[in-house]
Amino acid sequence: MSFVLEELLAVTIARLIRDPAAPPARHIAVGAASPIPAAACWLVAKQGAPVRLSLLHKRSGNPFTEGTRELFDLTGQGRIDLFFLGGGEIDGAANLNLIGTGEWPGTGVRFPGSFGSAFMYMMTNRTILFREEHSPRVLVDRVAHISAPGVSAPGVFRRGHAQALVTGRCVFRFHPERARFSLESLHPGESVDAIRAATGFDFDAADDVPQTTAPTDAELALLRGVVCDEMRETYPEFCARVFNRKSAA
Amino acid sequence: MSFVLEELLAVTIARLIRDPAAPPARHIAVGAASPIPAAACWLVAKQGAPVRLSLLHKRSGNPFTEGTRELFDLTGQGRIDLFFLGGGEIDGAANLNLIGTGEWPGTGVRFPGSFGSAFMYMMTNRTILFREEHSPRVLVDRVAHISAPGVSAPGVFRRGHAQALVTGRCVFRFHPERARFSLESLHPGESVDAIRAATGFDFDAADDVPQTTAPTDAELALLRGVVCDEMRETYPEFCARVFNRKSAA
Amino acid sequence: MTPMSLDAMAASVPDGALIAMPPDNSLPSVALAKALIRRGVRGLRLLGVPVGGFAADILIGAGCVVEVETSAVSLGEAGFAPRFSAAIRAGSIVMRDCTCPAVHTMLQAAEKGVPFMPLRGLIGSDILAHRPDWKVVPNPYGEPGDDIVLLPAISPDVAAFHAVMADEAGNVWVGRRRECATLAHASKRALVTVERVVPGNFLEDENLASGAISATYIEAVAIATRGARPAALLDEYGFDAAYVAEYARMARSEAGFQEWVAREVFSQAVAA
Amino acid sequence: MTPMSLDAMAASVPDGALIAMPPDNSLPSVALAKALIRRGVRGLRLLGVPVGGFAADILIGAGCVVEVETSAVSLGEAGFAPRFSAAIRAGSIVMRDCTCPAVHTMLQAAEKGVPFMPLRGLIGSDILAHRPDWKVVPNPYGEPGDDIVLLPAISPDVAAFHAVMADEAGNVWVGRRRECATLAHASKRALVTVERVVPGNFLEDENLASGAISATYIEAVAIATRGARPAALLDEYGFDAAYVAEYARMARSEAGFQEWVAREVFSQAVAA
Repeated sequence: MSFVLEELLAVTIARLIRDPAAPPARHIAVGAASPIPAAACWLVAKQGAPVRLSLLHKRSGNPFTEGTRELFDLTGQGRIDLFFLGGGEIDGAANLNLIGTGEWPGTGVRFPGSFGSAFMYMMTNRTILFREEHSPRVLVDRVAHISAPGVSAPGVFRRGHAQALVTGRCVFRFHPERARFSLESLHPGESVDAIRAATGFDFDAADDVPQTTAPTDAELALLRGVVCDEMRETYPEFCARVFNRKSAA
Repeated sequence: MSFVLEELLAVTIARLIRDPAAPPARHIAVGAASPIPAAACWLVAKQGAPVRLSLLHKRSGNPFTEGTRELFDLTGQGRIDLFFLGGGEIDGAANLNLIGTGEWPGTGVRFPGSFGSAFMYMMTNRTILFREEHSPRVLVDRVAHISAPGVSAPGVFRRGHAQALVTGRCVFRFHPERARFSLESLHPGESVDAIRAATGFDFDAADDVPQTTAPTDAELALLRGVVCDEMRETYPEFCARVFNRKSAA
Repeated sequence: MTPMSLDAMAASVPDGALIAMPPDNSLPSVALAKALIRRGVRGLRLLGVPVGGFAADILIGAGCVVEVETSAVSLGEAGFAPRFSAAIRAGSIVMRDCTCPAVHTMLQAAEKGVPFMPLRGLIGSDILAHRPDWKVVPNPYGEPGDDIVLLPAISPDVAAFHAVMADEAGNVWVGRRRECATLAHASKRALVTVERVVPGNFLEDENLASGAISATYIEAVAIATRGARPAALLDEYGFDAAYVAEYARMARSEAGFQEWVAREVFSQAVAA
Repeated sequence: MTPMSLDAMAASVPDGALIAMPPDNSLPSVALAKALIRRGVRGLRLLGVPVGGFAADILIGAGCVVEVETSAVSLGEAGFAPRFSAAIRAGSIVMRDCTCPAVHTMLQAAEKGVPFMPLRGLIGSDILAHRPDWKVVPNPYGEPGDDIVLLPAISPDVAAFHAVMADEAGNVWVGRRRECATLAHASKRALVTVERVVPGNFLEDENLASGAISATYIEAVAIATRGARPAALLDEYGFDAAYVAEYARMARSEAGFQEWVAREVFSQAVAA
């Protein structure tokens, strides 16, 4: 069955979530404006994994009864196993910049701000980095400002790190022990050389980097069916565009 | 009009609450098992003072929506102007013992415990001490254990102190600058000598200590009427005994 | 969400657990306390949130408890807690005196995932002097001489309380008794008895959501009708003063307490 | 409780106040923000709880703000906040970058009446490096090398948000949006716009009490129908994405913003 990039990305993220080598993802929180990670989480749930999803910006049935503080308290307690982060800039040591470029506080391009990243990145058991744009502008050698650090000094309390960075062109695996990415798989039509040219940071690559596994028919059926059903209230435009399902409202 | 001791005590406490020399009592909290202080507060309110009463153990219409923590948070914010405390032992420096006698933690007589006193006594703008029993057993030279200190060392953050100690036999005023009580007034039938004999701590007394002012007819009418109406849900036995008003329930 | 039986819930509490419970004005699960006595649990460390009431006294009287951390144990209008007082006198329990806001603060620290939180007051109290785990430090935002107390986070092994109801998703509803929410957040396991299980999901209802505790914190729910008795349950039922007064009278002696326990905890009619 | 007019409420906010507001998903009073622009308030220091949204951007655009402390300013799906971005580029506001849980923590410290609270994370972030008021200390309960960040209490001069309703006693109801409660507790003055005033007292109703904020924290209430618009209000009304998208488009330029303000803030028809 043919598929669009968003479907490939959702399926790829879902496989990372289920990665048996990673710590279990019993409770996943998904932030605002993250339809592809949300689709990946719903896919995992609809595939039968015993996962609790807390969708932060769900208006009806919002998971939190203590206000916006509760996500951070939950994470402080160690109850959030997986979170998603992106960045205006991401560098080769998995540092994130959500502040801006130029002098502090972003006199070049100012990004909206760091939200909870300086806390969540360190206190969540693992993080999947997701940024669809794969360009030297976003994937830089060294971020202008570190909103949230990719690794921490010995002794600093930290529960987890980036597991992987998923872009519109490839998947990088992160290795916190050496603070470097390695190229895990290439999306259709990509090559290692093309990725090197589009990436501002150095990374490791095996001689033979596999293709990112395509979605199966079963995965696509779930995405376009029950996953889309769950997502339409929160992401009506995404569902209309990607799954061709117009909102009834 | 004739009156009972409880009515005298309630009226006396009400006058201390309204004392124009004391910091204003805009918000008063009243703990469990305190019907006489509660009556005093309701009397002040029914006399028209703009006071907010938070009755901690009121079951219907409990003032707190954040659980039992809220009283202490309110007090931490400096929003509680007046609180009431008692003590298994109270000494001449206004130290309170709600722990017990004998070795720690009260191997002689063990009192129930200190509740929030170690915090409330220091963080409330003022405290009225109330203990109906006036005996050398309760009013001691030096408490066996300090649950909450009467005064604090310079530099220690403290908002207020005891304003007065009201017993079944007299009213003492507290002077935090010298950490001593002075005898303010004698209830009917009492003398300075009798008070000295019944009090384990030394205190100051003028040559001519006045009588505690008797309740006026207007005060008694309020107490027996609208004040009793407000108190019957929380203190049915007290209202039946003191005001001779049986509960309808 | 499938409720478990009250006895299975009691069986899931291991000997030696640090168990936290609210007092009589704040949704205690007296039903679970009685079930724990029937199960014969031993070595409990009991945390009063922030004080202990009827349930604490019967657990102490039944020999289930080796240590109590609390700001008080009291039967309220019925007076001193008789088995607690007797245990202190006998030296048969370790007592860690606390102050109410300190209990809340230590639980809030665990709720927030920080190792400590500061609290004002306390300086000059012998309670502080007997708590080597509480530290006095200079306030880093204050003037010289402005010391402040730091309290360590406390994360109970088990939180036990009685909610009005649970829903199909396993959320429980405690209304304005939000100390139960903080307790559930701070604890490793929350065991909740309820009056009833209702259809639907409290989190989908704006009126009920703010009084709910999310199922993410709740390990298990058991139905125990009138499970807070003799304590009151919000607007569901009132305080049974006569029951507590009779207990207070009988439990003055060990023999009287044993007679009370045999009748009120172990007799089949009551246990059912 | 007698509501005041929206304009009188805006007039009560002094120039230079530290004003705290929630973002678009959390009951902002856009009505009060517009009234503040009409009043011509100047020199506001704005605290986003924990981020800023539409209301923050229009106040910045209208020149009411000299300083912003927040974890982000964003229009959500409609993209970057255009007047915030322009002000940062122009250097016309002081920006104090924060992180969401730090805002909550600083308000919780004020709520609790302590001078600071610790927070995990943050170490290694340049946000911390630019906050001289945040202190890194050794965790007194930790191993050597385990540093932790202390954050000072923050007590806004004014808390401003939009509740669903107020009652006769002056309590307001925000449902599960408890960050508004923490904000009210922490602030010197809470100014609340509401859709409506209803009879009775929320604290007397077990179902409503847990979503209420007690009148003891609320200085004034003003009725502002649809006062959160274009933000959503719980289950009362949804997010007006088209309104925000049009704003985002017009406010890309200063001239476009001025045109938008003239039409949407100053025109009598809208202000009424």
